[in-house]
Amino acid sequence: KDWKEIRIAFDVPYEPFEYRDDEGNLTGFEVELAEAMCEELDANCEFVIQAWDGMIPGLQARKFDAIMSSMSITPERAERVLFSEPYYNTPGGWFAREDFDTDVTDMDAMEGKTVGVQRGTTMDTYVTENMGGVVTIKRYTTADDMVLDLEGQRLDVVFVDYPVGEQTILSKDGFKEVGEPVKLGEGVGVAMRKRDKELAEMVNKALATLKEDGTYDAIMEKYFAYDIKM
Amino acid sequence: MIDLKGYGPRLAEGAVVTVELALLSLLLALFLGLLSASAKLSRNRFARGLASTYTTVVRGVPDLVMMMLLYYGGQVMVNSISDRLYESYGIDWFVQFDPFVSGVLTIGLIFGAYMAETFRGAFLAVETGQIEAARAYGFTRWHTFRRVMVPQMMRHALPGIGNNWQVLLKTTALVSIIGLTDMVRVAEEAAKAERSPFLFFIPVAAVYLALTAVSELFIKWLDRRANVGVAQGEG
Amino acid sequence: MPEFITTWLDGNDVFNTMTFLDYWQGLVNTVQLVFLSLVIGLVVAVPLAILRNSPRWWVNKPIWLYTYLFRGTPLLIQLYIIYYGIAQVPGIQDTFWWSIFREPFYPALLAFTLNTAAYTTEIFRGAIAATPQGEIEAAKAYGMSWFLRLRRIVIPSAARRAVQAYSNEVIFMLHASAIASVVTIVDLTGAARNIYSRHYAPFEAFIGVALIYMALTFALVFAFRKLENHLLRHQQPAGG
Amino acid sequence: MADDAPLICRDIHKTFDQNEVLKGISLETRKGDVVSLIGSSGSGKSTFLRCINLLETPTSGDIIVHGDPIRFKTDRKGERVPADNKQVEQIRARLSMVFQSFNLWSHMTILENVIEAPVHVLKVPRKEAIERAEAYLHKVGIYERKDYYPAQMSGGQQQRAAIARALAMEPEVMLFDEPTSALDPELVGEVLKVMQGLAEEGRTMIVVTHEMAFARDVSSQVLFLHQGVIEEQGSPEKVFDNPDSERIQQFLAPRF
Amino acid sequence: MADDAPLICRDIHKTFDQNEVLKGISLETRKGDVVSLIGSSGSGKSTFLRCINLLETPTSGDIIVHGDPIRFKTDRKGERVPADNKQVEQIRARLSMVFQSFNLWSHMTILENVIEAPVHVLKVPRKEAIERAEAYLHKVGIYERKDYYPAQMSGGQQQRAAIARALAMEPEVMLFDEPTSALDPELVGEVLKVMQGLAEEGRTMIVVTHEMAFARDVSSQVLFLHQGVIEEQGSPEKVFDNPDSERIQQFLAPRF
Ligand SMILES: Nc1ncnc2c1ncn2[C@@H]1O[C@H](COP(=O)(O)OP(=O)(O)OP(=O)(O)O)[C@@H](O)[C@H]1O
Ligand SMILES: Nc1ncnc2c1ncn2[C@@H]1O[C@H](COP(=O)(O)OP(=O)(O)OP(=O)(O)O)[C@@H](O)[C@H]1O
Ligand SMILES: [Mg+2]
Ligand SMILES: [Mg+2]
Repeated sequence: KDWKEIRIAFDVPYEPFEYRDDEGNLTGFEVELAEAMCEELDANCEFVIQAWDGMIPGLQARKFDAIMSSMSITPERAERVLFSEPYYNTPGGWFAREDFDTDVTDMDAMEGKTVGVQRGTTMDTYVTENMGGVVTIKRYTTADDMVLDLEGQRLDVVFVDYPVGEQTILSKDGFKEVGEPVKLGEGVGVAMRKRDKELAEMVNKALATLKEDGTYDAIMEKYFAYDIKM
Repeated sequence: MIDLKGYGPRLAEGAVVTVELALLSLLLALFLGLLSASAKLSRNRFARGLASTYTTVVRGVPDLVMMMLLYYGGQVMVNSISDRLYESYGIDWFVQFDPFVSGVLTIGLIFGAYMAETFRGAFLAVETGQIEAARAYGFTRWHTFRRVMVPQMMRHALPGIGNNWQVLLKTTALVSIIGLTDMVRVAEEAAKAERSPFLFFIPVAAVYLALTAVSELFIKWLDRRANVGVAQGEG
Repeated sequence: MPEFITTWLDGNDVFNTMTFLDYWQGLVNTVQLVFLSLVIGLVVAVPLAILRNSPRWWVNKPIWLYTYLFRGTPLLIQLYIIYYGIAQVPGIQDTFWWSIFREPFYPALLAFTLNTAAYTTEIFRGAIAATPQGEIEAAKAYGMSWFLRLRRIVIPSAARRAVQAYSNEVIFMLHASAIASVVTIVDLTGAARNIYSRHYAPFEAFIGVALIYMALTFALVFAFRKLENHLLRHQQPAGG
Repeated sequence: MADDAPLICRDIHKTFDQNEVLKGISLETRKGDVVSLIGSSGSGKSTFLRCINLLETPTSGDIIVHGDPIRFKTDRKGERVPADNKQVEQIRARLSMVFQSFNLWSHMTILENVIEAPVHVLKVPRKEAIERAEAYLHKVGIYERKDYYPAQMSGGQQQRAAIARALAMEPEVMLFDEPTSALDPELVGEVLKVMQGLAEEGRTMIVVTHEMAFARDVSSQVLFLHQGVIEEQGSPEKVFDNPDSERIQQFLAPRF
Repeated sequence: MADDAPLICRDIHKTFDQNEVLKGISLETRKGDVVSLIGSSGSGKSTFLRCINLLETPTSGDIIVHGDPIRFKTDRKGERVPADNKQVEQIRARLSMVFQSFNLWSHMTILENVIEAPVHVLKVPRKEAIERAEAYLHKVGIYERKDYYPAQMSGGQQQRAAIARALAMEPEVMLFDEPTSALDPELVGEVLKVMQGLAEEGRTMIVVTHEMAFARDVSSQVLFLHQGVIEEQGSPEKVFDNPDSERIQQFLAPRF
């Protein structure tokens, strides 16, 4: 295979990484980065919308060739799929209702609190490993459900991808950021099938070029006020 | 009016996918259900065993897993066969599973197993005298089935069929994992994008309720026909 | 646990002791939730089914509406509305009720029970309506009251016609309980989802859980076969 | 006097749809009466029995059981219905019925069928009810079949089970709808003897029958129904030997 | 000779569970024979009829219809079953049956009940079948009820519908299971006359009956069954006037 045709899958919407604009066109940080990458590779790219549950099975069944849908790199996952070099990393942020006044780093004070995370994210891993047994952890499929429970007082605090928290929580009244954002994990990479090593090499090379020639920065600045580059 | 923030047309498209999927799967499920209910009640041990295995195994596997297994698992298998063919013999053969067809087949297959149980119960509720009379007059099996067993069984089966249909209708939402965009998937996307988790489920629920209303009317009509000549039960 | 199993589990990167424990906890939650909702649902459904056949519109129409709404909308929406809806009730957080509904288990139990009761009502309504007229007349002729007739003749007779359709409902509920994971209950599917997102091993994670569901279903099918043989013994040697 | 009458029917009419099946039937009984109801197929005999215990509501007419007239009302649909369900239940518990099509409860064994109403309606202690039931099953000759289900029994055995079920109620008034239709001559004789015995005990009976010998020898009153009308009514002697109507002469003419 | 026999049964046995209901019944008929099957309730008469058209499979014994022996095989469970379903269907189309409990198809009107088998089994054109059906419904006197459903008919009317349904097949062999049990004496006479007419046309009939007059006057052969065994068999004269067995004398003694 010469990889002149590449199918890339996204699960929308995950603002600001991939979503539809007002005209219904696919856009977002990862989408634009993918477009730039394809141009760099001189490949004809097809973007596929795929629900999260079918993402990995779809990759393995060759319904598409790569996933650029904010998949964080972890050692366990790396045994199943081939990750490119990371292309971004966002910190995790702590958010809570305005009346919350506990120090999230103080394990004694956090004892018995309920923390919400999104299932399978690096934030999930972090809380599980560092706070398991101290706090009650609740895992959610979508960030919106988590925010509803934060509002409804079933959660004391949530630990979530910083940009997501900014968008979904801080945009509402009555919430605040607590504690410092935490840099986590190895970042987000393009996921590909284990056997497609050539593709991974091409992708890595292209990403490296984009990061160097300023294209990456230009796209990043469109969506973020802070640095997520890796 | 509820403001659908421009998602109206896409929701409508999704609803069409939902309805098409549901109706086609229903047809398949009814067919498979009748077939395997008859097999389960037949004297033929092989047919009985086959049908029992089908209904037990298929009802045992969660829908989500069944969907993944048949569509993605099937595709992985076909891929590895076609790879082997290509590497060993240079034959370029490849089949791409169509998500819509796979969806219909999977849901039809799953609900065929439930229909089978419903039909079997209904057949058992038919008075044996009615069937004996048919046999005594030299009806073939098929004729007995079509002219006596099915009409008599229908009134016992309808409530169960109605339930299965309701569940089937909602199971179509599963097809988003194989890449189809049904109305629930559109609503989920819209809910996430617009951050209003409830708003977009109102039209979805309305469509489901409308479909339910139509099918209730249809089932009521069938029920009236199925109860012809029967004095009704406890008031 | 025997040592060789532990070693095997540790050598395997998906099925290890930890995921095993996850699945176990999930199994416990699923079984509890499904069992309780089915039992309560059945207890609620039988009287509703009887009243649903009532000729008085102000008795049967409200029940029709209930079954219409709960069969007509997805269980997921019902669960959402109950789980999040309760939390939106102003001031609920300060009442006793909050200590119950704060936990996801009880809202889920409520939603599941209401849902299965609606479907079960429909099954029993049909089975009751199909009771042989002559047998009801005999019961009337012997002076049985409405309630006695129901208890001794109509319901036992209807149960015999409903058992196959009801076995479907039980299995539906078992599978439908998978959505409990969206409200943070770690049921079997929730456990599988956690494992899937940790390892990206969809087939292993979900097939592991499918095997457990299958074992549960087999047990149910077996139990229903026994029940059916018991209930239908009055027509057994009569066949031909 | 009339207060003592176990059962009085006055001018019973019954219409199905447009079709008038009973056109004014009246009947007065005394304690120990055996009323035979004869008439051709479709003349309304079963319908009349079913009206007596209100399985069908008469379109018009009165039914008085032991001086207690059944109260009717008109429901919203304009149909006549019994006014008081409690009253109907009480009255039914004092009447028992053998159906033309038996109507045994198919999910119960024969013994369970027979003890069901005594135990649950009359509140007879279970043990006593079983003893009584077994005695009656003996009497009709199907004691050995007591643990069979109805579907496993021959026609005549089912009919006898239905008779035993009615007898076990030991009611004041018994309604029999062709109770010996499925029986051979030998059993017919035996069953009719059992019924004769009951009459002698003072129970009142209304029997739809095609056994003219029984009607003639045992009954105290014979009603000949024809197309919903009583064509002939009176003592057996009168009806059989001295009938007014031509129709009944034709009906009674021997054929085989 | 035997090839001409419409129906031969040889040593039929039938066991339900442990219970041997038929203990070796043999029967040979000629064209135009009327065989009356008499015997007390539960003696196995219905079971024997049901064995003839294979609604029950005999545990052992042969059935030969028009020289064509029905083939049996043993299935995996060790039960005896007919070997060839096609053969069974063909044979059944040449036998027709009136059931003791009628078994009219409840979802069809009376007329539909009567034309169903002629149209779909014998492939008689629909129009012709309807004409024929109406003639038979006239004959049994329920023509006016032809568009009723079975549940709306009286017991005797249902029985007559079942008889019309059997007659409309115009079969070579007819099996009647107490065809007049629900009828009054007048109708009994009429129906039996219709049957007598059929016999004269050369049709063979096997009739379970409690009408001793019919058995004596019309049949060419009488079988007295007792507890699954033929106690007495032969011409009516022999069975009724000169019986060997004591049992039948007791059975025939008049009682009412
Ligand atoms: N399906 C069955 N299972 C068990 N026993 C049965 C079954 N069918 C019939 N029997 C038994 O077989 C015996 C003969 O029954 P059958 O119906 O042949 O009697 P019959 O001679 O027709 O009597 P009747 O005149 O009362 O109709 C009865 O004792 C009955 O209990
Ligand atoms: N539910 C019904 N709907 C319409 N017509 C009915 C209904 N029940 C009975 N009939 C009609 O009423 C008439 C009388 O029926 P009924 O059963 O009382 O007759 P019967 O005297 O008992 O006859 P048999 O001796 O044949 O049992 C019949 O012509 C029948 O068709
Ligand atoms: Mg009658
Ligand atoms: Mg019989």
